[in-house]
Amino acid sequence: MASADPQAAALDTKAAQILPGAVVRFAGDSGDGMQVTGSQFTVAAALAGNDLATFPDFPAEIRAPAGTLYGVSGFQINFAARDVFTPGDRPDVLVAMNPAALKTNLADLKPRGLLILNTSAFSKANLKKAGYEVNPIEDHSLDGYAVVAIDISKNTIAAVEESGLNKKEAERCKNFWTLGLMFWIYGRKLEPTIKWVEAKFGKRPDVVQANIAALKAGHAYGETAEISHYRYEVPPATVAPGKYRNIGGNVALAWGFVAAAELSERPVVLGAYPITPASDVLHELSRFKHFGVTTIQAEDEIAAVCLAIGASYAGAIGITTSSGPGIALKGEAIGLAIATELPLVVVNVQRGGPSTGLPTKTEQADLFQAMYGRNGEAPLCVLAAASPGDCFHIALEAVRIAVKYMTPVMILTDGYLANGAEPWLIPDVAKLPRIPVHFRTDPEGFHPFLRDEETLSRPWAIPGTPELMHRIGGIEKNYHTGHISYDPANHELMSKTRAGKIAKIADDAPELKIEVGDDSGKLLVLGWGSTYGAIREAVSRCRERGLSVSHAHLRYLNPFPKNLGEVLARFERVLVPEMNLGQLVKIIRAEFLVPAESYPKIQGMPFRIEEIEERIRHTMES
Amino acid sequence: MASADPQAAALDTKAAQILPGAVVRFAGDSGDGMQVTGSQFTVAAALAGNDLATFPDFPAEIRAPAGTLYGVSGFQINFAARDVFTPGDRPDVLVAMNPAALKTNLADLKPRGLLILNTSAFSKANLKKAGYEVNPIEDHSLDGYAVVAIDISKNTIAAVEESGLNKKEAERCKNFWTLGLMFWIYGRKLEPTIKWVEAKFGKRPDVVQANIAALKAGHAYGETAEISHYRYEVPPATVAPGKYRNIGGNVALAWGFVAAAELSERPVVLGAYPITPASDVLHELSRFKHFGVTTIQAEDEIAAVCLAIGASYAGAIGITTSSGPGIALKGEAIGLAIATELPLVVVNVQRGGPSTGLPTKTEQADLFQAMYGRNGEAPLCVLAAASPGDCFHIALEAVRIAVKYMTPVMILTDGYLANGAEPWLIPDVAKLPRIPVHFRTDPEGFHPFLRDEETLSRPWAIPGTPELMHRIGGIEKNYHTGHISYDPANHELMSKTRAGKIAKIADDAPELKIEVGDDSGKLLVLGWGSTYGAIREAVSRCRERGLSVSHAHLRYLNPFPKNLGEVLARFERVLVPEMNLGQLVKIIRAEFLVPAESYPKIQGMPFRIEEIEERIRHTMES
Amino acid sequence: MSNVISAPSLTKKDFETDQDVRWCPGCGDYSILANVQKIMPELGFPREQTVFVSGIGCSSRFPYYMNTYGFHTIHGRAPAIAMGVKAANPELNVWIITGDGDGLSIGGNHLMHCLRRNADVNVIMFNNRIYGLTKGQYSPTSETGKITKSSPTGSVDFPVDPATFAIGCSASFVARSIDVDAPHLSEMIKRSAKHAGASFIEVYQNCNVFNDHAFDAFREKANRDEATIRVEHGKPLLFGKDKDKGLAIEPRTMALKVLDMAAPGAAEQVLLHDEANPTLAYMLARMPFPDFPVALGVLYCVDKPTYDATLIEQRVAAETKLGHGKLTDLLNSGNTWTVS
Amino acid sequence: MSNVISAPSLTKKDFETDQDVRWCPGCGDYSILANVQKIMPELGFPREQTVFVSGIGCSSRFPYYMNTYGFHTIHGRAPAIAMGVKAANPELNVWIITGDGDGLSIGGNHLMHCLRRNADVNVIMFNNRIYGLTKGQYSPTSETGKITKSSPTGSVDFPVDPATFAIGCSASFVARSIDVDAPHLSEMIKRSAKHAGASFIEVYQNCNVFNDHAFDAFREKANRDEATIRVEHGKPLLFGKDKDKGLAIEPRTMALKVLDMAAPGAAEQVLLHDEANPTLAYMLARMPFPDFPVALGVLYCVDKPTYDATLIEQRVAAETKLGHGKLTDLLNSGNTWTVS
Ligand SMILES: Cc1ncc(C[n+]2csc(CCOP(=O)(O)OP(=O)(O)O)c2C)c(N)n1
Ligand SMILES: Cc1ncc(C[n+]2csc(CCOP(=O)(O)OP(=O)(O)O)c2C)c(N)n1
Ligand code: SF4
Ligand code: SF4
Ligand SMILES: [Mg+2]
Ligand SMILES: [Mg+2]
Repeated sequence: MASADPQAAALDTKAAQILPGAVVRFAGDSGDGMQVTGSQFTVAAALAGNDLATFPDFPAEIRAPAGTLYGVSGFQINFAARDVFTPGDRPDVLVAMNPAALKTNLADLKPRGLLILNTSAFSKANLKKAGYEVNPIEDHSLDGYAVVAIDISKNTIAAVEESGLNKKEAERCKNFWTLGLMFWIYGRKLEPTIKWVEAKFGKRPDVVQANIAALKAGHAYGETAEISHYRYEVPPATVAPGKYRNIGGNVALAWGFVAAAELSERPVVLGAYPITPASDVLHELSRFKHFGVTTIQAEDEIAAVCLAIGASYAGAIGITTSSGPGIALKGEAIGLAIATELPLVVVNVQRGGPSTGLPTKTEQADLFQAMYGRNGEAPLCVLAAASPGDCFHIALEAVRIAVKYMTPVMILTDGYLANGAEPWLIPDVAKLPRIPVHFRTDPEGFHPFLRDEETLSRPWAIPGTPELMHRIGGIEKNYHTGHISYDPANHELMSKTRAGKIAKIADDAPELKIEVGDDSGKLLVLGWGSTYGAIREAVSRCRERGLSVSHAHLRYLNPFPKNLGEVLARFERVLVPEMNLGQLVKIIRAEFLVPAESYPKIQGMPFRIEEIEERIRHTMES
Repeated sequence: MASADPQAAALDTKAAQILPGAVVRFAGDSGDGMQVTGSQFTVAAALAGNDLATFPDFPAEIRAPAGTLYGVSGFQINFAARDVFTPGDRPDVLVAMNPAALKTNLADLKPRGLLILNTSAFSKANLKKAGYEVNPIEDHSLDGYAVVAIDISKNTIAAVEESGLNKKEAERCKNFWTLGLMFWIYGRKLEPTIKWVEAKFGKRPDVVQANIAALKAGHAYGETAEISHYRYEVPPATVAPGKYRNIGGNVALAWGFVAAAELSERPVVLGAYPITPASDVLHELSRFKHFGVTTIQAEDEIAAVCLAIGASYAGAIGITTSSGPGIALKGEAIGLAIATELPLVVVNVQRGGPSTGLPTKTEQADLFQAMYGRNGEAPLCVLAAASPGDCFHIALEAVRIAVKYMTPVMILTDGYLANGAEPWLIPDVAKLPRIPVHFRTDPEGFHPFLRDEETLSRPWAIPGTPELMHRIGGIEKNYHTGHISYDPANHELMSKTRAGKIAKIADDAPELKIEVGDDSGKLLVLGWGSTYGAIREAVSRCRERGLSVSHAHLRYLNPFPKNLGEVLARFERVLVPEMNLGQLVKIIRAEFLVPAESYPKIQGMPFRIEEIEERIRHTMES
Repeated sequence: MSNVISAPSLTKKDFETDQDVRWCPGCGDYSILANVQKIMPELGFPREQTVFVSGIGCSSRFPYYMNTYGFHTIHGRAPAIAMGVKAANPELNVWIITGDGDGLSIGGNHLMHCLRRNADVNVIMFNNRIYGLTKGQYSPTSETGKITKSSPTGSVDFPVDPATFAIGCSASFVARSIDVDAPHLSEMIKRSAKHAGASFIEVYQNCNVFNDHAFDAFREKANRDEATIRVEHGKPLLFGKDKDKGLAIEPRTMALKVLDMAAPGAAEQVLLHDEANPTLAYMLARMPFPDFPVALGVLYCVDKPTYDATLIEQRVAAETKLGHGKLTDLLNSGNTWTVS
Repeated sequence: MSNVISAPSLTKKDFETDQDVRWCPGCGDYSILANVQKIMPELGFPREQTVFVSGIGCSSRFPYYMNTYGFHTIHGRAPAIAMGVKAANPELNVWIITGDGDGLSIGGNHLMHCLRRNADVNVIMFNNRIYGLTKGQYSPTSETGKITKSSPTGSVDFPVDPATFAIGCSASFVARSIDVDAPHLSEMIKRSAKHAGASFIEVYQNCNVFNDHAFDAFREKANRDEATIRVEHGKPLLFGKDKDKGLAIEPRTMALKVLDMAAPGAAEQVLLHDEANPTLAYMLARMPFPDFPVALGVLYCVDKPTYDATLIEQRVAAETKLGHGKLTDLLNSGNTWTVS
């Protein structure tokens, strides 16, 4: 993370100022190509050895009319010479390609931060659409920032003249011009982006040429123009050695399932119905038929989960992915998988609720639904990924548990993880643990609910196996024969056995460890899911200020890690930040009777590090 | 409640033995007419002034083959000279019409209890179907009971000879013969049943005649036969004066909604899809078109709740009824009603789960689903009826809250309440409070999410109202305009407002009172829903033994009564019996951080009084 | 909808709202919206008596732009919610706006039951053969082999044809039109508004972002004459620029063929459109393109009692027979006893 | 199902289980069960390769009585679960057992999508025009005006006809039969088993407890000749005890009529059944009874690629083109950098 106000110091020197890190946000109209710009800038930072994290922020509309406030698309990157855990709170640099982008993003920019504006977009019409009565470039309202106002469009058009593109197409290259300028500011190499442009637009040589020309022109502009004193260097971070790539949560999740297919030597069948922000998992997985992955776009969420259940019943790894409203629809069928004790992985990429809510925004308000959103006593295993890259490992773990314990497993991620990205140490496939799958084939003593003594799981006896023909269903069955049973005592036995089986998973899962801080102390900040990075950073900062605070993070929400009770007991107080109105905190209080305090935020946006820092300080003072 | 073993004392006298009460169970094949027998016996007890409660126990199959164990149908009644709160634990008298009925019910009969058997059903084939190797009437295995073995079939056929029925039809009258005998034993009048038979079978005079003849013959048999020493009198109870009727939970619920239509002067629209044990609410309500009640049998549960939502939107009282699996399907749509803040009543007549579970058995395992079974922060009001008659009042209360606070309200009942019945003081309609409904008509300053300051509820502005045209939906909306809004702070404000609105209902609901016992003490037994009677009795009995225990019962589960925390604090310990694996207890612990202890029972059967008694004693000793 | 109520004369503007229309520039949805807004005043329903109910999708944003009552519900459920609206207030003029995904994927069942019950609602399905709002996956009406984000090697599914499906559900009114053919679309909307019972209009709608040109072969003005046939009740089934082609069947096998109307005997052979013949409607809906033209117009229309009317009838009959219910009587009915 | 595998010769008994059959005595379900158990050995699929998937209802208890693999799932969802089974293992011989409520009320959408996708499964719908298991409410196939527990003044709904619906969904195989007509039913089951792709059989099944006599008018042996027509591919559409009646249409209007086969010219006019003509199939399915006979037999049957086969094809094509996927390659693809 960049510290308070590094740009200021740089103002009066032409040499590159060395910074510990920086947060940059690109913002523009949906059609301005900000996502591409952001991604390329990210790759450059990664190749330069910085640690980083990114977060794009799309408009809810497909193609909002140009220039509108709701049509603004943003991309933020936090890159540093040290470990980075979040895309950063407030940007040090804001690139605003039009008035609407300025309007919706300016409040976040740090005081005295660098503000790069495309003046040609500040037309009367655009100003009006953004709700500006006067042009902010002219009315001194931006005096608190380091403003660099350039007619980027004009510069771009001039630069790409030779490509033969018409004016409209030419102007569209302005994002590469801007990228070039940013590359100059941060001393990045142009080659990787040039290669990318060539690969991406290969079919249109004129576009390739124009974009490269724009990129170079932007870069040259930095060199020559009056802004040459804004020049920074963020040295490489000291990260663990190895091969890295950048990865987003949805892709990591999909790849985790591909890996599960390989490691379990079982085909994967995904049943999914598109829904924001989960659709990309379906999109990504649909590319991997040659890995034994079958994806079926179902007619609805209920069919999707049922397809997965049917596939699991027949011996594949059945997976279904959705977001909150879709998961609500799957409750009854998940109950069937619980009652028939079939492996199944259900992914909820959470978004803002209730109902349709805020489809493109992030939230963690489906934990209760994951734990309790079904009829009857219907326990299942619930896991949550802590970062985009962790989605890969959570996917593997979910499959391992599902097939070992013959149970549905719910994975919770969210819009922030799904769309955010971070550098990821590429795992050595040879070292990833296999996922053993055992199909019952022995008819001796078989019945479909005969349990393994250790795991309490029933046998996976798949159709096609001679001599094991049997019938299963959602009605209660006899513990000893597997046949339908309405017997009172048996129902209690089966209910407790199903609950006990899930509880047993804790014996087979890692204990909770302290991420940051001492093993005991005044305050434990306990988080789950995507708040990992923000909590971690906030706790680190508070510790730097001498506060007795530690951070622990739950990836296993049901069952909890075996030692959770002990860990909680070692701290005087417990604070639980969540992007909801307080869900985990309730479960913790109920389970351990500790007066854990809730720190809820429900704004469709992740926590800022400074918010948590502030809250920790506040809590510890009170 | 009858005390331990009153029948024994009666053995050596011909005069009617006065008893404080008795528990009688009729059991036979599904085709044996046990439900009719039980109902008529109930009416007779009620007319004799006893307090009572009843519970039928149907087989899961529609028409199981005759003589099978799973085809046994039972009906239990507890009637007494004092207040009765449950259908009783173990019967004092068991009528078993065939070997299967004996086999499945004998274990419940009190030691030395009276056992009435129909010998002609104890054929080789029937014995085998019931799994008896030897006829139990002959092998001394029934020596611990007072056995009265009569060839009821033969006696019946003889008695109805004149009716002209063929032998098969004649034999079918044996339940009336048995009823006649039971009437004699308990000194009941025959007339009301004779009238009922005449009304019911009016179209078939031969059947009327035969049933009456059988009834009288059974009665006469008691008078003349060797069993004349089994004669009991249960004096009338001292119950509050007024007009009473017997009522079951599903009917009471339906009538409550009819009452709500009248008291609110709004039509009721029920959207429902049949499901055991909720279907009877649909059946009952479908009879009341002339009360302004429209019932629509929907294509599925999702359509059912959507129909109700649409109806509420258009100004009716939208209601949907189902059981666990169906409620699971409604989660997403309930979220829409929460987000659009429309009145809606959702009834869950709970049954055994998970999944299809035990469809004909009772359970309370859907509390979590009621509270949390939706995506996002989606709070709704949850109420639970405590007894069959209470279903009427809960229905009214649900409608009142739904229309006043513009919110969905979930009512929880269960199979036990649905099918059980109790005498019910018929309310004076004139004294029932009206349910005021206010439709917004004033366009001045209107927007659809403009809130009432007191209730925080939004205006009910129904289509058809001039000048109030507006659009609503499941996407988050602006607090100040009602338009779609993706603003972060607004989402938090709206989320907290929705939660706050539900919390406010507590100001408008009765405080929790102690049902039995002192206001403070060693142990509070806290229940909810259908366990009311069993807990109440158990606590009373424990108090009679001098234990410092009290009973409080929750009818409001969300929000909790305002004083719940205080009440809990006045007791050293809290015990929560529930027909699940411990749901309310978790919520109580989370909310109030008291070490409430769970007493779970999950056997598809209600608690026995003695079980709770035992558990209270055990708890207080430990 | 049958009960047209006279209202103060309104204009298209009166049916517009102050909300920015948030479809992509160039989307076919715009022209459907403009048509509906334009026709509304002609239909004469007061705005406050009119309700637009939709599910979720680009198309389902529609209600926000109509200055009537509007309910943007959840994905696929608009028909059920609309039926609830009608059950509460049968006087309302209720429109259901849905997409090919909303109405035929997740919502296929509700649509089927709404149609077969003949609820008095008007369904307009915007068929763009794609999921627009979720950014371009194939839909149940997409052609087999379609390459989209979720089907990179081509969709495996055979499509369902909306009008064919509606006819299979025994709908009482089924029509087809094209987003940009304003006069025809207007006509269809008017016909559907006048139909008492469930009316279903499939509109071919271009999604220029995720499925551009999907319907060019028959939607483009230049292609319409040859590639479509406009059916009209009682008239021969002719098409082509000069109505030089006609549809006929082999009487023994019911095999369909295209007639050259210039050929001898053609005039005696050509089929006559009969809106009340479900078999004919089915055949027209399912004709394989491009061997046969795409049938546009009212494929099927019969009068039968509406769900709403029968509900009301039953209510009235009950009141007539039993009198308006009295709660006291109900509570005191059957076996009662008095304790004093 | 097409891939018949030879298996050791089995008998009906081998397909029976040790579970008590828990239908009401006299229920039509018994005879369907007996037929299926009897035919299974003839079809030659090994028991362990055979899976019966059902939803919820009396009919859906079926799998418990078949000594094969069986999955008694949840209400309405059997088609989706069965498709999942096939996706995991296309070799399996998968049967879906459903009721008129299970398959057409709550499950109508899944059924539609299963049929239109042409998944290689065999659907048998037990149509008793009632909800049996929940003790007698009207179903989507119940006649309008039906009085049941939930419709004391008569059901308001118009029924949907299962075969008509299936044809509207563009199913590739649609047949009809009667529970107690063992030879015909057996024949239909065999045909459906042999059909590659989704086959749909509607069986009129008597529920003697809640809807007894529902089909007497054409199910009773005495009525069958006059009240039903058994269609056979390529054969004229004749019925009546002495095949003295036939079906024909007016060639200009497609109006359907009953021919007296004794009348002159009748033989040249009578329709010929063509299993591959969807319009004809639709007409046959939807003929109004009793003006026209109830059509039994294979109404429609065409070959087209199955969902399962296309899935496999795509899998194979992907492997051929890209080779079997290597996880290491995937993880290392695209932009990477090394920190040392
Ligand atoms: C329960 C649920 N599932 C999925 C979604 C995501 N979703 C929104 S619209 C849509 C499909 C839209 O397609 P269509 O109905 O054809 O409308 P179009 O956008 O093409 O007009 C989907 C899958 C959702 N909002 N809710
Ligand atoms: C989600 C859900 N809703 C409702 C039910 C109750 N239910 C069980 S079977 C059934 C209808 C059965 O009718 P049908 O499919 O015609 O089968 P039949 O019993 O007539 O063979 C219903 C409504 C259920 N089990 N699950
Ligand atoms: S995505 Fe397609 S359907 Fe949706 S608004 Fe854009 S052009 Fe229209
Ligand atoms: S209720 Fe009807 S369908 Fe069900 S088993 Fe009995 S007779 Fe058969
Ligand atoms: Mg679409
Ligand atoms: Mg049925």
